[in-house]
Amino acid sequence: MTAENVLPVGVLLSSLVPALIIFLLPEQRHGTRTALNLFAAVTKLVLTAVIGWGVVHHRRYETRVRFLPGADLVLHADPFSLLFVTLSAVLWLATTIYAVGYLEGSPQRSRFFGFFSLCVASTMGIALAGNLLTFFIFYEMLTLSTYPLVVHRGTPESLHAGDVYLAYTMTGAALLFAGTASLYALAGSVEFVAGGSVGPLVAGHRGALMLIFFALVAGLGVKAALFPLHGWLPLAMVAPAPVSALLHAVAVVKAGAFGITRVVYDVYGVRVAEELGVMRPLAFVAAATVVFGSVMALAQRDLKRRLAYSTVSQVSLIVLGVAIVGTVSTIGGVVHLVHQGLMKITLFFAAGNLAEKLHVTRVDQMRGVGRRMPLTMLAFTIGALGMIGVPPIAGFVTKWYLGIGAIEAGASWAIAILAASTALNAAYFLPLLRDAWFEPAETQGGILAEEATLSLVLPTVFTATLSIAAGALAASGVSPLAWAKLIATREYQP
Amino acid sequence: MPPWLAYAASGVSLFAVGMSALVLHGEVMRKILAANVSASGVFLVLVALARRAPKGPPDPVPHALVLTGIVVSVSATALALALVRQLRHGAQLGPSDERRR
Amino acid sequence: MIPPIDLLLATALPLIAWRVLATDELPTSVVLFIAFGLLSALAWARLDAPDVALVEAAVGTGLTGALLMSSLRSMERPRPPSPWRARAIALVAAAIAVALASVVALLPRGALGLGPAVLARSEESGVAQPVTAVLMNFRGHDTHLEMLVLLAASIGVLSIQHGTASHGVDTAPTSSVVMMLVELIVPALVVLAGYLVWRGSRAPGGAFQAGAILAGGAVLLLLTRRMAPLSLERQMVRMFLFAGPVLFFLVAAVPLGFGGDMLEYPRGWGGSLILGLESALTLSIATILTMFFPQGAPAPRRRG
Amino acid sequence: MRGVPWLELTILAPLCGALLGLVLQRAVAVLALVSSLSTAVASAGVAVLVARHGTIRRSVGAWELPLGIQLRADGLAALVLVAFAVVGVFITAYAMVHFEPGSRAARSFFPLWLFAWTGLDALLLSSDVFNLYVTLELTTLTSVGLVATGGDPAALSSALRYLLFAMAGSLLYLLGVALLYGAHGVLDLDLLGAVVTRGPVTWGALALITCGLALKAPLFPLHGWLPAAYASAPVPVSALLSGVVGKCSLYVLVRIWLGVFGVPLGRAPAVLIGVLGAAGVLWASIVACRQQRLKLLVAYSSIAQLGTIFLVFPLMGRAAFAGGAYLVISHACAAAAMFIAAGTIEQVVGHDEIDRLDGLAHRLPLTFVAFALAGVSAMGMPPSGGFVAKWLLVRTAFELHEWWWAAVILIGGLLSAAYVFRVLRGAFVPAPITETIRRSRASDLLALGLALLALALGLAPDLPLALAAQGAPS
Repeated sequence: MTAENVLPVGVLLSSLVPALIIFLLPEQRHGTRTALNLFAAVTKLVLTAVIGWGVVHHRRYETRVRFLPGADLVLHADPFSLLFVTLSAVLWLATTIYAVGYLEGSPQRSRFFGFFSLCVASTMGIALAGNLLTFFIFYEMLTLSTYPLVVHRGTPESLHAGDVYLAYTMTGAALLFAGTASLYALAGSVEFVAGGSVGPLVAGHRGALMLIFFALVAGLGVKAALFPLHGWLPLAMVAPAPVSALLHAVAVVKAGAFGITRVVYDVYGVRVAEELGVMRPLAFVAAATVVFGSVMALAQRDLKRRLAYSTVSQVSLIVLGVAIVGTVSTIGGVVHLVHQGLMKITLFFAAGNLAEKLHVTRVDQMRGVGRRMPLTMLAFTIGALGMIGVPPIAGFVTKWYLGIGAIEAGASWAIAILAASTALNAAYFLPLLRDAWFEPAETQGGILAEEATLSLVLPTVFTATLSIAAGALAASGVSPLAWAKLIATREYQP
Repeated sequence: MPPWLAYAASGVSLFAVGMSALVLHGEVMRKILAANVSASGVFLVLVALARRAPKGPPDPVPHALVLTGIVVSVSATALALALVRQLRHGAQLGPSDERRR
Repeated sequence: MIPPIDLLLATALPLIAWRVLATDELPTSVVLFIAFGLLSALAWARLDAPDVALVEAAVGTGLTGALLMSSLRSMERPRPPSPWRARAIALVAAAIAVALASVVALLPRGALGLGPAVLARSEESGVAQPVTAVLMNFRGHDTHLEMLVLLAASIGVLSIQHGTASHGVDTAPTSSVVMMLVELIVPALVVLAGYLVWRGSRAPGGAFQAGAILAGGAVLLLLTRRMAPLSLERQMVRMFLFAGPVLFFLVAAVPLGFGGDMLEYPRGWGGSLILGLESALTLSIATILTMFFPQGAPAPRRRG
Repeated sequence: MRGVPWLELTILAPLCGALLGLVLQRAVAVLALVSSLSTAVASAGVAVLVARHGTIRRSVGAWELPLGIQLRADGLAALVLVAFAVVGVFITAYAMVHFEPGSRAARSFFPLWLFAWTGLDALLLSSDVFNLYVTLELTTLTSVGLVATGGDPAALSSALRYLLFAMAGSLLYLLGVALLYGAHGVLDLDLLGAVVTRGPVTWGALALITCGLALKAPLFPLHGWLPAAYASAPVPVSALLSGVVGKCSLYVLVRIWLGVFGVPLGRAPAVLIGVLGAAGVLWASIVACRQQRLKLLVAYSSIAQLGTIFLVFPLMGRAAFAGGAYLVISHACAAAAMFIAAGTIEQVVGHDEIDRLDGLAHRLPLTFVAFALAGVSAMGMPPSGGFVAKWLLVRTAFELHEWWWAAVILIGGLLSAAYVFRVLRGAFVPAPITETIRRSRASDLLALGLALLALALGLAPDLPLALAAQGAPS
C-alpha cells in the first residue's frame, strides 16, 4: 500500500464518506453539515493538487481491486482524468458554498447535500476510472444519485422532469451496458490506455466494433445531451439552481462528454476510430447539435431554458473537437470541457441569483437588472461573452483552437459551424446584456442595494474570475490549455 | 404383451385422465379427486415396473417409493380438503377458485 | 400371454377413473373413487405387491375416501366444462397417454432394478422383508423426510381449521347397534395393527398399514363420540404425535455423535431399532391421520 | 474419523428446532431463532468445507450407491445454502417482530417455517431424484400451510390454488422419475448422468420432469398461482417464499439438467425454456408496472427475476451459471427486503396502494431507503448483486453471439426501473406531516440489513463466485 495506490481512492472517498455521514446527520445540524462539506471539498482539492504534481513528475497513481473474472475495478490518474477531477473539485467547492446560501431555510437539506456529495463521488469515480467496467459502474451511480436532486422540490413538474430524466438516462444506461458487455466479450478486458486497445480486433470484427462504438456513444450521448438525446436537459432546469450547476457544469453532461472522449481516444484510439469511419458521423451529429442547440436557445423565453439549450450546443463543441481528427482540435475540445464548465456555472449561478433576489426567470424581465445586481450581472456578462468567444475569456481560446484544428484537419465545414454558433450565441446573449445594462429598470434601486447574499455572490464572481483567468493566462504552464496540450500530445504520440 | 406392460399402460392412461380432469374441471373437490386418480396412475406404473422380471421376487425399491408417494399424496389431499372445508366455513369461496382454470 | 383377469383390470381401471371424474354428482364420484381404489389395490396385488396394495387399500382408498366423504357437502354448483374445451383436452390427454405408453413399452424388459442389490444386503439391514429394509434402512432418509411431510401437513391442517373444530362431519346417529359394532371392531383393529407392525420385519406389512388401520379405528370412535377430538392441547395427543418423529430424529442424529453416518444403525441393532421405530411411527401416523379428519364437536365424556 | 458433519447438521438443526418448538410451544420463537442461527453456522461450515475440498459427498445410513442415498454439496449448493441461511435468519427475526408472541399464528408459523427450512436444506444437498421429490413435497406442503396461516379467505383460496398446481407438478415429476428408474435402475443424479443416453425414454422423462418443475417454479405461462399466494400471505411468509423457497424448484431443475439431461439432449429444449423465461421476464415486468398494490408489484417482479434466472439454460456455461447462482442469492436478499418494507408500509398506513404513498417516506424514511436499495439490486444497477449477475449473463450472451438474450435482460432491467421508481418517486412529494412515526424500528433495520446485503454482494463478488465455481460445469 503506497501513496501511489491509495491516493486515487482518497479522492473518491473525500466525497463518498461525507455523503454517508451527511445522510446519517439529523436534518437540523446545518452547521456541521456545511463544515463537513467545505472540509471535504478542500481535502479533495489538496489531494488533487498532490496527484497533479505527481502526474507532472511521471508518477503512476493506480488502485486495482479484483472484482469479476477478467474485469478488475481500477482507479488511476492520467492527465485527462486529472483535468476532470480538478474541474469538478473546484466547481464542487464553489457550488457547495452557493448551495448553502441558496437553500437557506428550505427542507430536506440533509438529503440534498447527501446526494450532492454522492454525485461528486460518482463523478470522481468516472474521472479516475481505469477501465470501461469501472467507468460504467460509477456512471450509473451518477445516474441514480442525480435523480433525487432533479426531483428535489417534489412538485409535479420536477417529478415529471425526473421521470423524463430516468427514461432517457436508463435507456442510455442499457445501451452503454450492452456496448460495454459486448466489448468485454470481444476483447476480454477493456483498459483505458492512450491510443486505445481494440486495434488488433479491427481485422476480424469490423462491423461489431462499429456497432459497439455507436452503442457506447449513444449511451453516453444521453448525458452529453447530443441531439436527439437531449430532451431531458431543458426539463431538468426545474431543479434548484445548484442542481442545474451540477448537471450542466460539475458532473452530468460533463461525464457524458468525458466518456465519449475516453471511448474515442483511450478505448478505440483515434486512429482506429478513424479507420472504422465512425468519427465523421460523430462529428456531424456534434455539429448538428451545436447549431440545433443554439437555435433552440434563441427560441426560449425562460432564462434557464435558454441557458440549458446553450449547454446542449456548447457541450457538443467538446465532442466536435474530439471528433475532428487532429491534435489541435483535440486540444480545443478537451480544454472546452473546462472552459464550458466555468462559464456555464457562472451563468447558472447568476441566473439563480436573479431568480432568488428579483424573481427574474424570463428573458424579458431583465431590463435594468444590471444596475440592481451589478456583481451578479458582471459575472453573467463575462460568462455570456465567453460563450460567444470574446477574448480574453476562456471561450475564445476554445473556438480559436477548434478553428485552427478544423482547418488543419481539412474540415473546413466545421469553420462554418463555429461561425454559426458564434453568431447564434451572440444573438441570444447580447440582447439580454443590452436589456440588463442599458435599459431602465422597472423599479429603481441603489447600487449593490439589492445584490444577493455573500454566499451566492462570492461563488458567482469566483467562477467568473476563473473563466477570465483560464483565457487570459492560457499561455501559462498551469492553465487548462497547458493540460489539454499535454493530453492531446499524449493521445496522438504513436 | 406382458402383464406388467398392460398395467403400466393402464397407469399412464390413468395419469392422463387425472391430469386432463385436473385441468378441465372448475370444482376444487373434483380437482382433488383428479389429482388422486393420476397419483394412483403413477403408482401403478411404478408397481408395474417392479414386476418386469417374469419370475422371482419383484423389485422392492419401486414398492418403497410407492409407499412413500402414497403417504405424501394423502398429506397433500388432507391439506387441500382442510382448506376446502375452511373456505366453505368462511361461507364463500375466494375469487381465485371461482375463476375457471 | 397375458391372463384375461389382468387385461380386464388394466382396461377397467382407466374407464372407472373416467367415470369417477365425469360423474356430475360429487358423492357418486367419491363412491366410485373408493371402488376404483379397491380395484387398483387388486391390480397391485396381481403385480405381487400385496404390501403396497394393503397400504393403497387402507390409506390411498379407505382414508382418502373417508376424507373426501367428510369434506363433501360442496357449496359449489358443478360447472360442466364447455364441450369443445373438454374434447380438445381429452384429445391431448389421449395423445399424451399413447406417447407415454409407447415410451414405457421401450423400457428394458425383465429388468431387475435394484432388487438383487437389496436382497444381497437385507441381512445387514436387520430386516428380512426387502421393502421394509428399503424403507427403514437403505432409503431411510426418504422415509424420515416423508414422516416430516406427514407431520407438517397435520400442523398445517390444525392451523387451517383452528377455531372451527366444532364444525365438520355431522356425527352419525349412534344407535346401540353401531355402538356395539364399534366396541367390537376397534379392539380388533388395534390388535391387527400391532400384529402388522410386528410382522412388518419379516413379511409385508409395517408402520403405515398399521397406522392407517389404527386411524380407521380412531375415526370410528370420533364419529361415535367415543373419543374427544384430538388437539395439541392434550398431553396424550402430543406424546403420540411426536413419538415417531422424535425417535426418528434421534436415530438419525445420534450416530453422527459417534462419527457415523446420519441414520446409521449400530451393528446388529438394526432389527430391534427398526421394530421400535416402526411402533413409534405407527402411533404417530395413526394420530396424524386421525387429525386429518374434521374433529367434530368436543365429546361430553372423555375416553381413549 | 471425519470432522464435524456440517451437511447433516444443516438438515437436522432446523428440524430439531421445529420438533422442540412443537413440544414446548411457549418458547417457540426463541427456539426458532436459536435453530436458525445454528443452521446458519452449519451452512457456513459446509461452505468452508466445499471451498477447501471441492465437492463433498456424505452417504446416509452408511449404504453405498446405488443402494443408499447420498448428500452432496458442491459450490452451487454451498453458496445457495449459505445465502438462504442468512436470509432465513433475517426472516426468523422479522417474524419474531411481526407476530405477537404466543399468538396462534406464531405457534404455527415457526414450526412450519423450520420444517420448510429442513426440506430446503435437504433439497439443496440431495443428489437423488426421488429424494428430491420428497424434499420438494416437504417444502411445498409447508409453504402452502404457511400461506394459509393468513387465515382470511384470500389467503386460504390462494393457498389451495398453489397446492393444486403443486400437486400436478409433483405428479409429473414423479412419473418422470419412474421412467428414469425404469430405464436405468438407479436414482442417484451422477449415476444417472453417467448412463443416460439420447432417446425417447430420456426425452419423455425430460419433458415430464421439466413440466413438473416449471409448474412449481413457476415458469411462464404457468405462474397463475404465484401472485395471489405471495400477496395474500402474511408478510414473513411472502418474504421467505419469494426470497428462499420460491427458488427451490428452479434449483432442482438446474441440478437435474446439469447432472442428467444437459449433455445428451443438446440445446433445443434449453432454448425453449429460455424463450419461456424471456417471455416471463417481459410479461411479468409489464404487469408489475401496472399493479396498484405494492405486494403484488413485488410478487410480479419476483416472477420476472425467476424468468431471468431461467435464461441460464440457453446460456449454460460457467459464467452464465455463476450469474444465475448470483441472481438467486442477491434476489433472495432483495426480494425479502422489499416484502418486509412493503409489509411495514401496509402495517403503518393500513393499505399498500402505490398511488397513495406520496410523502409517506418522510414518516418512514428507513423503510423507503431499504426498498430503494433493494430496488437498485432488482434493477440490476451497480453497485449490487443484481448488477453482477446481470453483467455475467449479458456478457455470456454476447460471447455466444446471442445478443437477443442480452436484449431481454436489459429490457427487463428498464421495466424494473420503471416499477421501482414508480414506488420511489412518491417519496419526494413534500408531506404535511414530516415527523417520523414512533414505532419499533426493528423491521426497518432488518429490511435495511437485507438490502445492504444485496448491495454488498455487488461490492465483493470475488469470494462467492469462487465458491460457486467449485465443481461447476465448465
